[in-house]
Amino acid sequence: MNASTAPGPVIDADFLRRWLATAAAVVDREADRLTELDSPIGDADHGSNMRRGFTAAHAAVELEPPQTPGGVLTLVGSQLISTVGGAAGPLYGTLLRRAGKALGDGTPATPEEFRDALRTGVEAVGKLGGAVPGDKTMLDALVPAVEALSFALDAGAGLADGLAAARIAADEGAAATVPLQARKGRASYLGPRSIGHQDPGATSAALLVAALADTAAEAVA
Amino acid sequence: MNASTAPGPVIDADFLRRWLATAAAVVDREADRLTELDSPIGDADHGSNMRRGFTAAHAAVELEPPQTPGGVLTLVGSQLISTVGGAAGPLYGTLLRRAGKALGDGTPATPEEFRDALRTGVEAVGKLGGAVPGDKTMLDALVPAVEALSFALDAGAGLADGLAAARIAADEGAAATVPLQARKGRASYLGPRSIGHQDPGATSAALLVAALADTAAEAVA
Amino acid sequence: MKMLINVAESVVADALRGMAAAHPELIVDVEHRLIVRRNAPVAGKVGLVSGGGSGHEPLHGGFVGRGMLDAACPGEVFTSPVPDQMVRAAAAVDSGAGVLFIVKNYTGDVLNFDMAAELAEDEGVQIAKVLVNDDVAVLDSLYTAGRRGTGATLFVEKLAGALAEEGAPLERVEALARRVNESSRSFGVALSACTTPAKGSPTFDLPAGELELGVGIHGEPGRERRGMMTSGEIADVVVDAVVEDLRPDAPVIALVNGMGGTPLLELYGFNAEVHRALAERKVPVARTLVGNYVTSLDMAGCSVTLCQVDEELLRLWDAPVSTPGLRWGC
Amino acid sequence: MKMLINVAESVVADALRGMAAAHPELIVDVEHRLIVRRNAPVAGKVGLVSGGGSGHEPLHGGFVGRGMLDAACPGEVFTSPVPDQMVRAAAAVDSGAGVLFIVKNYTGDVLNFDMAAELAEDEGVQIAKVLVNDDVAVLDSLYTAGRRGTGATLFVEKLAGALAEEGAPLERVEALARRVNESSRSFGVALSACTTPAKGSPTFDLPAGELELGVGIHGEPGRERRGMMTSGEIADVVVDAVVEDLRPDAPVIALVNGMGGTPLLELYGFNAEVHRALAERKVPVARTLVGNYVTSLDMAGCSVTLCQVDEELLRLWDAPVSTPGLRWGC
Ligand SMILES: Nc1ncnc2c1ncn2[C@@H]1O[C@H](COP(=O)(O)OP(=O)(O)O)[C@@H](O)[C@H]1O
Ligand SMILES: Nc1ncnc2c1ncn2[C@@H]1O[C@H](COP(=O)(O)OP(=O)(O)O)[C@@H](O)[C@H]1O
Ligand SMILES: [Mg+2]
Ligand SMILES: [Mg+2]
Ligand SMILES: [Mg+2]
Ligand SMILES: [Mg+2]
Repeated sequence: MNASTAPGPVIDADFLRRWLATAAAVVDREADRLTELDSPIGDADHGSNMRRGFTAAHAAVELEPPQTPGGVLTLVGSQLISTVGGAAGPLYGTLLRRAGKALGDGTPATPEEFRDALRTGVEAVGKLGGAVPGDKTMLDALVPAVEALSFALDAGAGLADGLAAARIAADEGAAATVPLQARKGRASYLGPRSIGHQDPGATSAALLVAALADTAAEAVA
Repeated sequence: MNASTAPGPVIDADFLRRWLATAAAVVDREADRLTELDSPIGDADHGSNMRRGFTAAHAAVELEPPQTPGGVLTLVGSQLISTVGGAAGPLYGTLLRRAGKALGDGTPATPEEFRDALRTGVEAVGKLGGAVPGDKTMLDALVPAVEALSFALDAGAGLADGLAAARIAADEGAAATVPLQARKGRASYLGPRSIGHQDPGATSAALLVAALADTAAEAVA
Repeated sequence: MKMLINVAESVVADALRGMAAAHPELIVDVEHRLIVRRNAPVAGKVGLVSGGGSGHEPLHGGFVGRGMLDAACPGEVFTSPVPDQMVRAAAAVDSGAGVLFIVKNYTGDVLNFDMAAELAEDEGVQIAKVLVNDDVAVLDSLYTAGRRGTGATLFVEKLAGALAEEGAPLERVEALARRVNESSRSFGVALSACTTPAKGSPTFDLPAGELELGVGIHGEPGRERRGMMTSGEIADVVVDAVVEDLRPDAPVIALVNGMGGTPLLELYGFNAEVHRALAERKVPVARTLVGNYVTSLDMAGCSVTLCQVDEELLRLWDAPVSTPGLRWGC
Repeated sequence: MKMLINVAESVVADALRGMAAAHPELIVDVEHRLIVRRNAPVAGKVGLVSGGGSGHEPLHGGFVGRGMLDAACPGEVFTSPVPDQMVRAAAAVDSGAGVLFIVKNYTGDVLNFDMAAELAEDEGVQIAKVLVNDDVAVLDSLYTAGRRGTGATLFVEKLAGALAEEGAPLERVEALARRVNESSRSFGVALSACTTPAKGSPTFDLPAGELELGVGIHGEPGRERRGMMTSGEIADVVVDAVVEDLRPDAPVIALVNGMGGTPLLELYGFNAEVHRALAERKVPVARTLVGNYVTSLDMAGCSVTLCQVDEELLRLWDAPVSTPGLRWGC
């Protein structure tokens, strides 16, 4: 069984709408857990922030569905910026807006174009927030996820398998934030006391990647 | 053994100074319990009020000991008025000031004079606060105590036995406030919810009477 | 229960030292427990004196200053002050025009102020007294100590204070104070009990999911316990209780008061519901004051006081006031 | 944890409705989440805009008015507002003299205000920004998000507000705001954690008998947990932390701030100890403000902010201010 020969899912506006619906549902379901994670090392709002943002983004996309995958991501990003606030709003919003803009007006996107767009978005997060992997932020899930996707695609895997690998990498990245001392965001105020807790943003990032993997898996099924 | 033939304690300034020392000690020891009783049906200050007042009164009397029993009671009453505040301050203060004034300048007082002075004081409490026995106040201990003392003296008992009877009556009176609905003081705000709790003022009144009984018992021993 | 204190015994004295340090515009006599307007007595002006147990801050000490009280007598926590304080306060603020004692209707406060009035008059100060008894949660009957004084105290102190500032004589200030009290009603709700320094644990148990209706401001339980309600439902109950008793046929000033432990964010949200409830009951609101003014230490909860006003009372409300706790127009 | 709310989701909107009802002197835009001075834009005056997560009331909305902010943008509880709010606020208050954004140094606030500044400038509004970062409990190093903005925000808003009211141009207002921030340091202590409406339970566990030193204002734990201390001991720790960092060689204004759940009675007592501690360290105090100004919902605790002042800053402090949360001189 060679993954690259399986018919990959088409990365069009509809694919990203389905991702968004899945992501909004999973964020809603996991909101309390995200807020719990944000309590010992943050300010107990990450779950409600993400829920508010993804609910609004989902509603906006369903109201006037963009025709291109880039259009969907850009709209979701703008919605997050306008509704989330906090650190996560500008960071996730910028990620998706930059990714959307990188995709341009074309449709559908190839897996490689999609991967490059995500990488552009994740790099923008790093630039905006000044964080690097290891600082105990969402980047600790996002960066390995994009790298895993990239590695899989380069090795000839299809999008679904590439995203399945990205999901594992994101999960591992999120879990690996536990022993880290935070150097960015609110958790950094705690100094060494931030050690021993999983970063809420890395956790939500892993959820968003997982939603992407699920959407792709369903498309090929 | 006929109590009335036992040499009664002499009711002089020294006797009341010893009473005050005993009362101050017992109030100090029982302050937390009085405050506890004042919590469910009051404002949780009766114990600290009484402790503050009796500590101050005791210090004042020791600093410049009055020469007559009336002088001691009057000074204690004035000190209570100046230091206790709340309902208990003016009420106990008036009781002791009026009793002290009723004793006049003579020394020592006879048991009957002492009983009459206490009755005058307790009546002044009733007048000042507008309460009658059964309203769930300090009067529910004070009135039966004076009556028991009076009854015993009339029956030929000595002061020590009379006060022993008063102590029992005060204790019973305090205990009997439990099923009453308060009609005066803070507890009355609770309406029927004041039922089932012992009145803190009746409890402290019983302590003061007990201190009197103890002082007399020690004097005859 | 943790508190920001040294020892329970020194809480009031410590607070007075802190007031002295923060408010050089006031005379704070820590030894005799008095807070006095710096320029007292103001020539020709009726002196206003109030006081009561501590734990209700900014009431009363925070309401000393131009346009409100001339002096306040803080007692121990939840304990009426003693007559000596009031007598000394009266002497300090009497310009010869007499002194009005503003007394919340609690047995302790009434008895101590009564004694003080007698003593002050012996010393030649003309004393008038007004009892504040606005709390509709308590039945005003022979079977209670009468209605408690709560939020209306702020209205009496502010409005009588403004009239006194205008130079009105004692009878008029007293009459107005009485009228303000009669035009005002309050009702309070607790979401948690408070903790006095002396006791160190909550004065009553209030389980999660329940609240107390009709509480006073001394940590005493209320008349009724109910399951937890939304802020809108609470506003309906509270406004109903007040409006049914007051039956206003003119605009009111609304005091939406926090008990101390409820965040201002929640209090403003509650104010929105109070305004909605009043609008539904066709009660026009002329002015609104939202904040922690008549508190009960760290108790979570709120109370609403409505004061029905006419032109005169509204003018007096808007008149300049300059105190630590209430300040506008100067 | 019981709260005086309808549902967690509507807490901020409800509070804004309540502010609108209580403060007709302000424009409260519930839909767009803005609180604006009624006469904005004031001709020729630099506009001052601040904002941040809700839950710190009266900060910031309660500081809108003459002599302080022109507009405030309230975010969700403990969540920075979004750029749309700030852009709209800037447009509403810009008289052509430009707008100063006063931003507390938190990643979220900084990112959102930065985005807003870009957008507002695209719309032709001249924007300057000042970051407030006064909290000495956080090491200002590469290994943190930098020091937090807490109590000094009040000083920046008040003093820059007074200068703007005098008609100073944007560069001067900005420079002064920066100077005030640099002259100010804070340190906070929690006796209890706070409870956000969304979470409904305390954000961290603080056992009886322990306190957290160096807490912020978002319910986050501090840097160190210690056994309970007296108010005097706490004052020594807090004053030491602030003074060691600020090293004042001139008088200071002291803000003795409550976190929300600590009674004013205790706060005044704490102020006495802060003054004692400052006197022992030979730091003269020019002015003192005691109260709940920069809060953290229902958290029990306190913070101290010192702002070293010269003649100009003192004059600006004493200048008239008329807002719901801070008012004097008018
Ligand atoms: N500078 C940064 N770069 C990247 N991610 C960051 C940065 N600061 C914070 N984050 C992420 O944001 C998350 C917190 O988001 P959220 O709780 O919504 O915002 P806030 O911290 O403003 O309350 C953190 O768990 C972290 O993953
Ligand atoms: N009108 C009254 N007549 C007699 N005793 C009263 C009256 N009101 C209150 N008391 C007594 O005072 C006690 C309360 O005293 P205390 O707690 O010191 O004062 P406060 O009620 O002002 O807090 C009550 O338990 C009751 O016995
Ligand atoms: Mg957060
Ligand atoms: Mg009591
Ligand atoms: Mg009391
Ligand atoms: Mg936040």
